[in-house]
Amino acid sequence: MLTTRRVDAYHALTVVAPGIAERFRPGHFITVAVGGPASSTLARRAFSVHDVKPDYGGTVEFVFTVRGPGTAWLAERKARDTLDMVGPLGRPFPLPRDPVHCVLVGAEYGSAPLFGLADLLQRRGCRVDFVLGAASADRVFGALRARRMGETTTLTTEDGSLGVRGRVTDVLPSVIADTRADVVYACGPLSTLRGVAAVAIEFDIPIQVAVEQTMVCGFGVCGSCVLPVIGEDGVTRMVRACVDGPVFRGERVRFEDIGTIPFDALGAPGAPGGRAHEPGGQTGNRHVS
Amino acid sequence: MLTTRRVDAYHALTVVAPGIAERFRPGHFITVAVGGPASSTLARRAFSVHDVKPDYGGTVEFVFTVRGPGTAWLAERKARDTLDMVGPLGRPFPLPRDPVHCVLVGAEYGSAPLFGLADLLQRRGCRVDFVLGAASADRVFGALRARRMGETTTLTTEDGSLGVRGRVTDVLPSVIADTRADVVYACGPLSTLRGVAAVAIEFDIPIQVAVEQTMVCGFGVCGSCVLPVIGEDGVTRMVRACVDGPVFRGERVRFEDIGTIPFDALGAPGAPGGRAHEPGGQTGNRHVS
Amino acid sequence: MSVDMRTYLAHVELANPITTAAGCAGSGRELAQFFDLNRLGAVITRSITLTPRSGRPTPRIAETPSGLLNAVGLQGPGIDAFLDRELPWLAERGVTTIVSIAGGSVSEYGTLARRLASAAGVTAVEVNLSCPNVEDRGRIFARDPAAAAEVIAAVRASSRYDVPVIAKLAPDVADVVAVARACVDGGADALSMINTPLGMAIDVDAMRPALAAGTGGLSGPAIRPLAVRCLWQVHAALPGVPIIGMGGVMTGRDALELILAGACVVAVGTAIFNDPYACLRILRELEDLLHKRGFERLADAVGLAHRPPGSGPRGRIDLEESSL
Amino acid sequence: MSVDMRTYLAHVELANPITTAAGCAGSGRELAQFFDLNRLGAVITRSITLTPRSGRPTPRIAETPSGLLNAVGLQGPGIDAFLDRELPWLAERGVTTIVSIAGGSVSEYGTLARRLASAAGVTAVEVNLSCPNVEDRGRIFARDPAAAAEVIAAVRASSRYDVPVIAKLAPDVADVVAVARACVDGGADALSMINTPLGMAIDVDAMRPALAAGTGGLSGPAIRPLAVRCLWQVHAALPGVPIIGMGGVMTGRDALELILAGACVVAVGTAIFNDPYACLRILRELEDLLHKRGFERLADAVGLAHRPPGSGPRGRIDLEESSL
Ligand SMILES: Cc1cc2nc3c(=O)[nH]c(=O)nc-3n(C[C@H](O)[C@H](O)[C@H](O)COP(=O)(O)OP(=O)(O)OC[C@H]3O[C@@H](n4cnc5c(N)ncnc54)[C@H](O)[C@@H]3O)c2cc1C
Ligand SMILES: Cc1cc2nc3c(=O)[nH]c(=O)nc-3n(C[C@H](O)[C@H](O)[C@H](O)COP(=O)(O)OP(=O)(O)OC[C@H]3O[C@@H](n4cnc5c(N)ncnc54)[C@H](O)[C@@H]3O)c2cc1C
Ligand SMILES: Cc1cc2nc3c(=O)[nH]c(=O)nc-3n(C[C@H](O)[C@H](O)[C@H](O)COP(=O)(O)O)c2cc1C
Ligand SMILES: Cc1cc2nc3c(=O)[nH]c(=O)nc-3n(C[C@H](O)[C@H](O)[C@H](O)COP(=O)(O)O)c2cc1C
Ligand code: FES
Ligand code: FES
Repeated sequence: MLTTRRVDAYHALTVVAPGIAERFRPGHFITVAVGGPASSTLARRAFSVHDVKPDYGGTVEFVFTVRGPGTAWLAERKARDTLDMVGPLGRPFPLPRDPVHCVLVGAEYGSAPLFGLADLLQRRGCRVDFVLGAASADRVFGALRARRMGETTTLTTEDGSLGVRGRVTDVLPSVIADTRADVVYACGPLSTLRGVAAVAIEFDIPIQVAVEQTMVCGFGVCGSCVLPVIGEDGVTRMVRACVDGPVFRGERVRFEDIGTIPFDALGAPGAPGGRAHEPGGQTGNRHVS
Repeated sequence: MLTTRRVDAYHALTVVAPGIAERFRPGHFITVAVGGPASSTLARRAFSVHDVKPDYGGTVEFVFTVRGPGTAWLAERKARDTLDMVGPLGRPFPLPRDPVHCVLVGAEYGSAPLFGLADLLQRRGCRVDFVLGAASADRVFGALRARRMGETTTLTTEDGSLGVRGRVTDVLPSVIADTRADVVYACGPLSTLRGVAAVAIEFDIPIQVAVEQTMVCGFGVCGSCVLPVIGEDGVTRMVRACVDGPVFRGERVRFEDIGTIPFDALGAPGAPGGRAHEPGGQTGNRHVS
Repeated sequence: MSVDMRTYLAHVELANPITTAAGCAGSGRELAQFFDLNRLGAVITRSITLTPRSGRPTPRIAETPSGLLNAVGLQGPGIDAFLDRELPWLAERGVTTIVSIAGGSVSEYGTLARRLASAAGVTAVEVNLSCPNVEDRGRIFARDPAAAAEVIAAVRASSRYDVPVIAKLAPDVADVVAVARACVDGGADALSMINTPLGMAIDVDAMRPALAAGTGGLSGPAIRPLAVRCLWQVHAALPGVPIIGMGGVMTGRDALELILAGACVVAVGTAIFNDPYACLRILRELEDLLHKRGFERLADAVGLAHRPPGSGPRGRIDLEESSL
Repeated sequence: MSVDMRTYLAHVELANPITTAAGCAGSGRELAQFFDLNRLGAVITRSITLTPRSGRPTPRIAETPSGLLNAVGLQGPGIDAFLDRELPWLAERGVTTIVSIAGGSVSEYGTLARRLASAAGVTAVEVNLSCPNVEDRGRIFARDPAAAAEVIAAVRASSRYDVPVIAKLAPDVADVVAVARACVDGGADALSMINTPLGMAIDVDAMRPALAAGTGGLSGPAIRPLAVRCLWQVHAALPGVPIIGMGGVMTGRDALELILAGACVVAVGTAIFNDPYACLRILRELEDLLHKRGFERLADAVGLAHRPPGSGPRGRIDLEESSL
């Protein structure tokens, strides 16, 4: 590990990881093991890649906020400690073929992966505008960088301590209208993404969301990170955010059904192609439902 | 935590702990919790106190060798880390009323608690001679200090890399004879203590041993550290090394029966006062014995 | 504002819900060096047997991931010495004492209960059912609903009417609710769960079992999910029966987890080995967590996680800041 | 000098004893990004069901001390899609594949076995018995010796004679040996243990169960002592029956622990989530440990901890330097 720094409410760790840096594309994430050798925490923790740099053969930076034991442990790491990191993981943001107008929406640390994306988009001649928001000023991540990179940057805070008082979804319609946006990219909590997708759908423009759904493995084998997504064929499937995402077309994600198995999902209990009787759970926990 | 240092094969940690330093007497031990907040290791680790100093209100130093996950974790601690330490624990070495001749025997890190003892004995006018041994030169702890403090110091190593080739028990008879020792104090692995006790018994002089029996709590509640010891009344009891020891009169410890329940121990299966039938184990593990 | 931490085991009021777990606090004196035992809701003694017991050979305890395996084997002084020396020491200090008992046959349990019935200072009797029944080829009472019920009935019959009888259950059964129900039908006033499930570790250097006894009981945070599940199932089936919950409680959060699942008393075992002040720390943390969640009374949190989905939480829910 | 790591499941030879555990390696492709699956003794698939299954709602996995609770609910493509797409993919690459199956009734298990009997590339069938029997009020097959035996007999009858049938057992029963014996009597060629015991966690902030399904299966190092105990008991009772051991294996030492207890194959589950290379690392560590102990063949270590006390160890014993 190379450096650790604080950015307002966030911690940022930079790690020498040439293999990851080399293959990185914006939207990728990495996972880290936390707690050290005798750790009692087994789930890996997922973080968006904020930045990669060519120094030392390739470095990767991620940004996080302390939430529970894993991030608390990470926050205590010091330069020169080693970190068990796997990546790059997931499907990156798809890029438009043409030089279109793009609005990039980031809520809380959700803005972290947007700057690499902005860079790529601009190199393809796209116009980039930012909308960044958070609960309070210290939790708006990357405002300065957005101001430097974006054609315009609109900031929102719920307490009004920076920019417009409110949420990103409050200002998004006018930003889309003003910038004549062709496409929206968004990253942040599910509730925010749901609102952002609704706005884009109303404007009838494509919306790409990078979702954050609790992950354990990050590479498709544990089954923890599923959410209902409508496929090309119109069929809803419980797909894995880690390998089928984290980036999805916003209108395909059934945000309102996250945390449930929609009755019309493929293989849902009682669904066509599913089973008529309550299916045998691996550990048979019928008595609690 | 104040300082960490390496001494040959050993690590030494000095911790600011006025409450422990104040009440310390030679033979006491301390326990530390290992692995940090999300640790998967629950048992405390016991270490003899090597030294206490008045600096910073009172510091405690202990010396250890890396054996498993707990000591590996301790070896990585850095100055200014904090340590969860409980002590002083156990019964210290009893001191002779009169200014007698004492031989202090230490094997491996077992010599660590002997220097504080030597100091006290000398202040009471006792003559102190050291016998220190280990497998190899780098594992003989405190040879220099012994040479400074002791009337004589005899060193042994099994590979002959320092002092006499052999074990402490090989040289002890001649040291006892030469120094006209009145009493022996010993600390080290059980196998060594057993041999030392046998020598002292042959010379018919008192022998105090500080035993090391696997501990989990260190203060008498878990029951892990018992060994068969003969009481004043001649009855063998399974007593706890942590609160009834770790210092015992060597001739009272039934070394050869450690790891068993002697049939004549109080409450032994089938013993007088015990039960005729195989007694109900807490978890009823009869099928494996 | 402070939280009303009182709780009830049948008709017996405890000042707070934190107790020591059976076999994890020595005779009481060892812990009393660190703090006043009166600050606990109660002390549960080690399981007292008819005659003195030397316990099992060493090694008796092995460390496992987030757990301990123990085969201490109920080392203890026997009921005579207990009534002579240990119980009076606790009684003199006014410590609320729940006496755990263990036997090898129904009649042994009955005898122990009778001896306790004439002693002063027994607040309740906890019946350790994780013992082999010598009259049934060593089958563990707790694994057999009928045998467990028979033991409880014998203890109930031999105990004073005002002394609650608590049946202590083990998780390694196919249906813990069936055993719980049998015990309640047999006369148990309360239940205690979980005792340690049977486990084993092998020392890969010696290539032998790590414990001299081979197998041992698994305790500590590793088994907390088993404890929560047993509490949940039994509280759902028998909502009126008070339960002492235990199994891997290291912090106030862990204690709250057991309470939300249905425990009205929480016993602390293995955590004491790691931290002699664990019980007091857990009590303080628990009170603090309840307070932060807007509870005025501990009793309101008992079993709260069972409320139907969709119904609002009782306390405040904006816990983001306190969720560390 | 290298160690002969070959092992046998009934008459089937595996190149080495490390496999993935059922449900912990996706369809195989996910892991194949990290290494060649042919380097494993075998891959055990997720439990295949008759029809596609969407699994349980999220949250499906919760972290517990040294463990995970999961209620994934056998999400999978169903037997048709499995035979169409997943099995051929493994077969083309020559991966030794053990197919796990799960059903809700005896006849469903039989049907699944029949479908597999006509497919290419099935080395063995593992029968996941931790499913509720819809014909017996949802009682788990693995908790009922007779029902488990019935399932195994149905699968054995529908499978090719040269394909071993492996019964996968759960630890949360009163007597695992009784279930094991019933399965062997029912025709099981081998046993697999342990599946996850039922556990639960409560989110103390939301004051609700942490899993959407309420309860879930506990896996990871927390349950290793239960796995070792089950292996030990069953290997002692049925020494001739090959056993796939699993439950909390994170390192080569853990794998060796299960082997010394009686496993001849070791499956790795939860560890994969934490380390995609876990299986290969564990294999390397295991071979190294065996080598250091003087073993020339893995087979000599299987069940070795059962040798009577006092008999000398087979390998070298001076391990002080390597015991870290
Ligand atoms: C694709 C992806 C990208 C992410 N990027 C970032 C980022 O750039 N910066 C950042 O601060 N956080 C990010 N997160 C969230 C981050 O993974 C969690 O904050 C972190 O795992 C919490 O771990 P903990 O031990 O501190 O907290 P705990 O709450 O104790 O975590 C316990 C368990 O829950 C999981 N978990 C809890 N909350 C979440 C959540 N909201 N999302 C996913 N898993 C969760 C953890 O992985 C772990 O398994 C991202 C999550 C995903 C899935
Ligand atoms: C009274 C006393 C004084 C001690 N003084 C010292 C000292 O001054 N310096 C020193 O290096 N060591 C000392 N030890 C031994 C020290 O406690 C162990 O080396 C240490 O606990 C090993 O922990 P680990 O996690 O590194 O190894 P592991 O072997 O993985 O330990 C696992 C478990 O076994 C216990 N354990 C293992 N071996 C021993 C042992 N020989 N004695 C006691 N417990 C054991 C540990 O406490 C723990 O519960 C002393 C032990 C006792 C009882
Ligand atoms: C060393 C030790 C000794 C125990 N002795 C007893 C006992 O005498 N009687 C009993 O009912 N339970 C006994 N138990 C079980 C505990 O009371 C408790 O049920 C179990 O350990 C789970 O709680 P914990 O995880 O907090 O330790 C013992 C546990 C341990 C670790
Ligand atoms: C997420 C997850 C899914 C699982 N799915 C299955 C399954 O489909 N069939 C099965 O028999 N066991 C399943 N298991 C149980 C494992 O195969 C294994 O028996 C158990 O997890 C213990 O091993 P471990 O501690 O190495 O994970 C699953 C376990 C986990 C954690
Ligand atoms: S995080 Fe494991 S499958 Fe997605
Ligand atoms: S170490 Fe716990 S009783 Fe001695």
